[in-house]
Amino acid sequence: MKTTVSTEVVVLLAGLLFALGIVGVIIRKNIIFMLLSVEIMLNASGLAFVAAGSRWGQPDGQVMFVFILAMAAAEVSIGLALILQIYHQHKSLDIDNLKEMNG
Amino acid sequence: MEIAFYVAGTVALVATLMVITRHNPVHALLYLNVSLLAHAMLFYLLGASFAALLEIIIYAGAIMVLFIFVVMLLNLGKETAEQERKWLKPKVWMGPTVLAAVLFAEFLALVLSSGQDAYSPAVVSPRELAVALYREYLIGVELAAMLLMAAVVGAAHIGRHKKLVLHRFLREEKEKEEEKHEETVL
Amino acid sequence: MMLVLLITVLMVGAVAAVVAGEWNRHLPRWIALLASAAGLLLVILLWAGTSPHSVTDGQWLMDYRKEWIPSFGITFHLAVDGLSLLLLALTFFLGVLAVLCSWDEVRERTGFYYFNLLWILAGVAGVFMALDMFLFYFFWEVMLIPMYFLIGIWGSENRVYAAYKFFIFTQASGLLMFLAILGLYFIHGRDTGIYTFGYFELVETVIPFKTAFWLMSGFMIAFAVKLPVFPFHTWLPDAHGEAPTAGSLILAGLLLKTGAYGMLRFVVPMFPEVVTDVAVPAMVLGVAGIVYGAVMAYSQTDLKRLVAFTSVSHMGFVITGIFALNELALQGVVMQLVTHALSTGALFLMAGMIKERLHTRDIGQMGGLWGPMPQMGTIGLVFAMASLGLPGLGNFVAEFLILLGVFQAQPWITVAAASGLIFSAVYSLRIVGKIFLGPRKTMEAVPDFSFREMLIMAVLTVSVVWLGLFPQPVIDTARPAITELIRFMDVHSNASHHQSYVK
Amino acid sequence: MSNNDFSALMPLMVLAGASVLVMLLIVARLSHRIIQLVSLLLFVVAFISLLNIRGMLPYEVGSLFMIDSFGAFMTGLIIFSGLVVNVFSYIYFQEKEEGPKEYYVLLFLCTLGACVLAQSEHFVSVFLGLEILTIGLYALIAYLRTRNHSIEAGIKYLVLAAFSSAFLLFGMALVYLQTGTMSFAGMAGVVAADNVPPLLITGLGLMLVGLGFKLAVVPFHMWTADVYQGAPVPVTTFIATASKGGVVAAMLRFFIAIDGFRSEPLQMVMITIAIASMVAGNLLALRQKNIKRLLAYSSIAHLGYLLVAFIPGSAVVPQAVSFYLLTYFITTFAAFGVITILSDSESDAEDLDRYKALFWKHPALASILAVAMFSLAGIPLTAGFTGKFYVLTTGIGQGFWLLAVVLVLSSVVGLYYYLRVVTTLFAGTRDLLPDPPAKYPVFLGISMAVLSILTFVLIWLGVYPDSVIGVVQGLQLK
Amino acid sequence: MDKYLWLIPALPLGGFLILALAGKQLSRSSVALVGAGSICLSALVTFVVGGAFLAGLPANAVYTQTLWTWFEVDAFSAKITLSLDVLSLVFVFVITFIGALIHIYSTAFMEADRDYARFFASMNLFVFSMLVLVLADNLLLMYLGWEGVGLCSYLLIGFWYEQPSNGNAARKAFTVTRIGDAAMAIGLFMIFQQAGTLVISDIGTIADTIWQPNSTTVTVTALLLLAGGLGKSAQLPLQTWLPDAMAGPSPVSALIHAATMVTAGVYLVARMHAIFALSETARLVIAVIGAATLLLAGLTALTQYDIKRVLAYSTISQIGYMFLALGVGAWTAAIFHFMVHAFFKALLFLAAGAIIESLHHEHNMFKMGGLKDKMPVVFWTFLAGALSLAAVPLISAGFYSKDQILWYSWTASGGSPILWMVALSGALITAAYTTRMMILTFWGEAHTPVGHLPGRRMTLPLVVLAVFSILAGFMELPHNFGHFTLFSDLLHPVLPETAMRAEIPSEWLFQLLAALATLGGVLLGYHYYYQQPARIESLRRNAALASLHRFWFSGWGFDALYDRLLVRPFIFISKINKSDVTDRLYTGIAGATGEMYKLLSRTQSGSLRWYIMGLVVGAILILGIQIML
Repeated sequence: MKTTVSTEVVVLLAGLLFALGIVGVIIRKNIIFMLLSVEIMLNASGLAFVAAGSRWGQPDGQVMFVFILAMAAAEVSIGLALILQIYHQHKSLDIDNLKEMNG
Repeated sequence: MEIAFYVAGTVALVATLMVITRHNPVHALLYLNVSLLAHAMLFYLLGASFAALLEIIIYAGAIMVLFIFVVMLLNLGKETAEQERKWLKPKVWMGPTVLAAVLFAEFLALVLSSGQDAYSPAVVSPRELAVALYREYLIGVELAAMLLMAAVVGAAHIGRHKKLVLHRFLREEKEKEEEKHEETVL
Repeated sequence: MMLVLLITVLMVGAVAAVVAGEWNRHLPRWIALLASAAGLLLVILLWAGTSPHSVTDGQWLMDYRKEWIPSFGITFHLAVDGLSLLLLALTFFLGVLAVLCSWDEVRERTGFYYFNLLWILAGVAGVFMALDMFLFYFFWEVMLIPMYFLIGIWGSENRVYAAYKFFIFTQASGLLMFLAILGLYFIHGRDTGIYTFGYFELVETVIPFKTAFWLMSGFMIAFAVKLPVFPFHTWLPDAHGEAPTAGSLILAGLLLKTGAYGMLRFVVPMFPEVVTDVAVPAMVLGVAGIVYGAVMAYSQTDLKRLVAFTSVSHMGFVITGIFALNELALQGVVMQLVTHALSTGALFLMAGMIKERLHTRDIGQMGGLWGPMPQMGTIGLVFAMASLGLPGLGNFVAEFLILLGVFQAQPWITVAAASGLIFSAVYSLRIVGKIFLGPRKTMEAVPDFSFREMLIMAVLTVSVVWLGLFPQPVIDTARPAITELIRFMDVHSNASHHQSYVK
Repeated sequence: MSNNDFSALMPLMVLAGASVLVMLLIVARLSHRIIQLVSLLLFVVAFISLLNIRGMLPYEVGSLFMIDSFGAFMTGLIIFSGLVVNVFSYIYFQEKEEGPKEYYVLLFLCTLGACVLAQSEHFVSVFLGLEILTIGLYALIAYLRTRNHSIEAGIKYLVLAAFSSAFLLFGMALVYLQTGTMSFAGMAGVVAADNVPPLLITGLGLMLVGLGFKLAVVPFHMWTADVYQGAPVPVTTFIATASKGGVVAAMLRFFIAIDGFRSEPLQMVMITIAIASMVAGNLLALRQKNIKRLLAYSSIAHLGYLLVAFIPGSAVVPQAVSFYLLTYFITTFAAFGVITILSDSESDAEDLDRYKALFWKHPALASILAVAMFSLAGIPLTAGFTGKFYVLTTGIGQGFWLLAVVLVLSSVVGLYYYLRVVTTLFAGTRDLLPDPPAKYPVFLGISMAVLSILTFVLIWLGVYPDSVIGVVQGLQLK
Repeated sequence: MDKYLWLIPALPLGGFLILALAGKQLSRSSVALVGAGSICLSALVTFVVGGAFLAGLPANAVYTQTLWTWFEVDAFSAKITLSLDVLSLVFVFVITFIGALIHIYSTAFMEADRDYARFFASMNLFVFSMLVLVLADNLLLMYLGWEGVGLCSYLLIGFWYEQPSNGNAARKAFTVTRIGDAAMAIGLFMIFQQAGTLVISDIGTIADTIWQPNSTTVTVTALLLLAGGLGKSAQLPLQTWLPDAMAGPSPVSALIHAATMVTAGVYLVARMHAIFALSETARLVIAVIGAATLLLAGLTALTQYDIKRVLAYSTISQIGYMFLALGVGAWTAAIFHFMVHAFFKALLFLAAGAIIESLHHEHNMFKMGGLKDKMPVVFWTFLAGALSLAAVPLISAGFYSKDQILWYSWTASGGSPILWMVALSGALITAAYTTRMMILTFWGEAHTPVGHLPGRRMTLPLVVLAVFSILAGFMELPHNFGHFTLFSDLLHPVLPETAMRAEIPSEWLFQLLAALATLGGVLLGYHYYYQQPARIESLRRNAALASLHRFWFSGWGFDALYDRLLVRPFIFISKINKSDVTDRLYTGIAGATGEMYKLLSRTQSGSLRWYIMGLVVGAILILGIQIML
């Protein structure tokens, strides 16, 4: 099962996914979607790491991916906790409601 | 097998595109799951089978479930979809998309100018990974534990429901609302 | 050690004042008086101990040096030559007067007030003695904050604006000077391998002309703002106008002098070639200041602003004189520094005293005050005359020497500067005319000088007359410093001339 | 792992262990007071354990950590920050929150993360340190979860931090893809070649986005004010100091390892960022009425100043950076300490108008705040001046005149708002702020004592900085 | 006796100090005693020292006395040194002697005034300054006196300070003379630069060696000095202040604005004759200015109502004669006229003061009249002064002094027929307005009742001065007319002989014409104001003549001209720029910063989306920079 992959293609794929994530974070109104989009970006980075690891034949890329995974989980847990609080207080998850502090 | 790679890549892209364009959170989550599965396929093709496994189990399994759980808990269905539908007009997404496209274009320019070769991904077995994790990156693993602990403590504190301490201005309103509620009930 | 004592006596007094102010409202003023008087005594002792005639070789009378931040080549280096000595004497003299004139004027937060007052004096004294560039800058800034408080807390209506303006102007320019100091430090360090902020080392630095120009600009901006040179003067009327009496006295009498001192001590010897090159533009600015300040002074209706603008005009003479770069003019500059402090200080004191009585600074509401206050009228006249440069009073000697010296360098500039003589008459007489002459505007009872006020003014009057008739001691004291400066200039401009010839 | 490894990692282990210990104490239902004091003690222990390893520097632990004198200094600084924040926390949280205890766990974890950052020399440890810090901060910022501002700040920080972390990770991945190693030492060998491949440059650029966010430099600064305002004051203090210190240390180590100073594009980017930060930070604070936001904007400018010391890449950079951070930390502690003490259970003392006439009511607190403001403004006699002096000498020493001039001019703008604060302290006679709570005399006493010591150090560093400069000059990066 | 020289100025100074410091505590009589006594003593010392000086006229003809070194810098040295030679002696004599008389007069004249002590303090200070001016051995000390007298003039013009117009007049006097002083100061700088000294005698000795005759430098130097003189002596174009200066008390007008201070310009030019001798242009300028001034002021005097203004313009006019004399090189003639003029003009002012006081401060001559019989002493003494002013031939001192000037204005080397013509018509005008003044004041109907008559302390000085006004002329008689040259002989060690032109017309003819001019003027005045007063009215109805009258009356419109040209623009500029236009620059910077703050703070919208956008833009910028480099 020998695959030949062009580094550029992998990197560009990851980059494209990353860019989609960015778009998602910016355009969405609901905080949950924003978190989802951030997950997409993290995943794209993970893809890049795995690709890099496989490029050099090292486990380090995957190690990093594992840590990314841990971090994503941690972040999502706190993020969702926050979302619960926000929903509790604002009865909405519209990020545009959260503009009280400015100037 | 390159074809598998491209197919998986395309699936991941399309699914991701769907994620960021769906109005209904549940739909989006499902598409994200598809995307994650495609990622797992990519990982596997890149020789990282263990990562592919983790992607499915933890990401698609655990984390996404967490999301769905919250979505269900808060009953975010139609209302959210309606809100997003109203919101997601070209006027709104055009700007950010262009921005992201510019960023990607720059990225493209930089990557293409670097002239990388194609390579055959080396398979890194779970064993190798485990050795690396528990030898070289042992402290890292411990730190990851601290990271998770921070998340747990934090989420526990933030997510904990206490009686809501309202600002004194809001308190009156709330009382009024409650009165109203009682009236309707009665 | 005596030099350190000069500063520490003020600082200790300052802290004592603020502490004492916690439990007695009147104690701080006695402490302040004591501290400044002690300082004055020390300076007099110093002066008496080192008669200028005893110094034939070298200009330095006293020197104190101690490591401060050796990692950067910073030393705590104080030294005094005739020039510094004169200005130090002035500092403590005006310091005593400033305490005296605040005696009854300041009733609130006396402890903190006298703390600031003494702290300013300490900073000013430090500036006049520091011979390490870092230390100099340090003291340069030390005097700002208390002055800021003095204006901002005890000033009149528009005090906050004035305090900001004062602070930001001086600090902004000071920072540019600091950049220049650093530039000098590195150029010297790179040339010689010795990184030091020491004055004597840095003065010998050979700097490429273009760099020297920029570095000099950095120094000049700081000093020009402080002096102030037209068009950097606009902070001054506000600060002087809003400050409490003692603040105006110190601003006009001392803080402005630090600018001139800086030019004499640093700009001229460090950048002799550039100074020679920009002499004419600088003098033109000076003349512009003379004329502009005078015209502005004429148009003011606020007495303190008016006097403030006369300072602009007088300081125009100073910068013109400095850039004439000959002994006559430089001696005149030194003289002007001393006499302007006395005459303008006295005018500010008078403005304060009038304000205490009439509760206004608007000269439109004054008039005919000679009747009820002949003593103040007389004294006011004396200082108005001093301000217009009447012979027999100190300012005349100063302005005459400056103009005489400038004439040797640039006759046409002198001609323009001499117009200042006319304008100064115009505004000085306006002061006298509006305040003391004419019909009375207010019927409030205005008591003449109290004993304390009379004492302050008498001391100032005697000083200004003394300087007008017997200025020689001052001139002799400053002479070694001035001649050394001239000699240094000559050596360097010859050298540079020679250099360019070789090229 | 050898014994030496253990003792070298002792500070980190103490911090990690402390968090667990505190958790156990919480389980044992001990009072807030005891937990606070214990954690204070634990911070002291961590600090002492750090002093203990002085003799063995520099020391490498695995490929993840390099404990050299610079790293140790920064670790010390961060632990000290944690300690100071800890001291200020008791009254603040006792007044506001029913469950103040988990706070200490998170504080230890954040401190740990920052310390890891300061000592890391590997992408993995950088990443993990950063994330421990960040995740802890999410919770800390939103700790007063019933307050709208707190929650808002928390979610903003969370989304943005995760977003920027993604950039950082992507950048790291590209660097790794190009170099084949994730340890700085390994990279140093690979990158030394003169031509820097574009992929590496891209990776570094993307990493800069992530790091720039953490440092809150322009244009990644926009979260700063909101988070500073929304977070509890002690947490704000921590964000302003320890979290930035750790990132700066890691960044400096990385840059020195790969000699990123020599790369023209990077330098250009950094210069642009520095200038933009100095200018925008100072301008944004100009008329700000909320003192927490004001300090946030001021921190943007100060990070800009710091970059002036960072960019030249000369041998003195570590010294200058550490000295500047030291002065900045102490100043920030003093400023936020006063704000903390003056905050009450209803709200933080953030409205500048409420500070009117503070000087006449609480001369000590007002003086400390005034000194802190002067220090931030860089006025002589305060640490801020010496710090700025160090920065300027570093910049000018390498001929970065543009940066120096911008620094000077923008700090003139800065003067205005620092003075505005000081003026407010002295203005008027009304007193709008409540007395500092007298309910907790012991803790108030400790807080005041710490504040006084900090102020003393602040002035001492301004007047006689040589001893500290001596220490700083001994700092080295391996 | 020379060691007592310092006493001459010191005594008035002492008087000033006593009065200034303790004036309030002293009684009126002791104030008078100190004030007048110090000047009388000073006059006495002058007689003694001057007598000794004249008796044993030393070879170098100078007494000098150095008191102390004022200041020395580099090559410059100024000493407080007094020096007495014949020229200064003449001035010292006039100052102290006339000064003493005027002080005695003032003790009575100012008796009722509240500020008695202040008056005498200022007067004493004035005498001191004036003495310093004339005794100074170097130009800087002279400048001290020069400015000092200006100050005293200011103080005394504005003596009655509550009247705003008095203050304005004082200010005007000071400011206008200051213009001249500034120029003079520049002159001093030039002299120092070229000669390296400001000691007058040294300059005199080396003038020939350092300056080429008629070179530009020497001309410029001379003209700058002259400018100072013009200001002090109220000559064109700086004459406008003197008529207004009449706001001061009459003794002040007599002493300062007639006898002494205003002639300082004459003294200066005479003193610095070494420089002026080297520049023909400068001398021509002096002569022309003198001639123009005498004519202009004379015509103005002809139209004034206020008796003191008439006298003021007449003073300007007479000093014009002195300048004319200086300009043509008749140095001694100028000084002679100065002395004579001092006597009769002081007399006229004091007498006018006595009249004004008697008539309850009535200044308008048209409201006087008929005083001939009511105030005989004043009338006779005034007549003596008027004769001298009009230069009535043979019997008045004024004739002798003015005749000399008329003669030299043609015959001296610098003279010319035109100058002579002007001077001659001036003589006619002088006689005319003097007659007019006499007639309006003393003859005709009385328009205002006479109050109390002047007492002995006032009349005595009048009589003494009247005697001198008549007799002083006999010190110097024309060449064809006894050729008695006591005065010029005395002065010749100091001032050079008048150089004459080659061909000199007969002197008799000139004297005859001068006498005729005087008589013609007297007749004119007599005709229009005594015989046919109605014809004046008819003349005045002529529109052209009326506007001419207005023009002359306003002093040839100089005040209005200066007002438009200098004063109003100055005030206009200062008023529009009251808030300092340069400050706009800084407030502009501050404002711009504020605007930038507003702009930037709008980016802090609080919207998370926006913040993320910022992050992305930052990433784009970073990558963009990297692509570009």
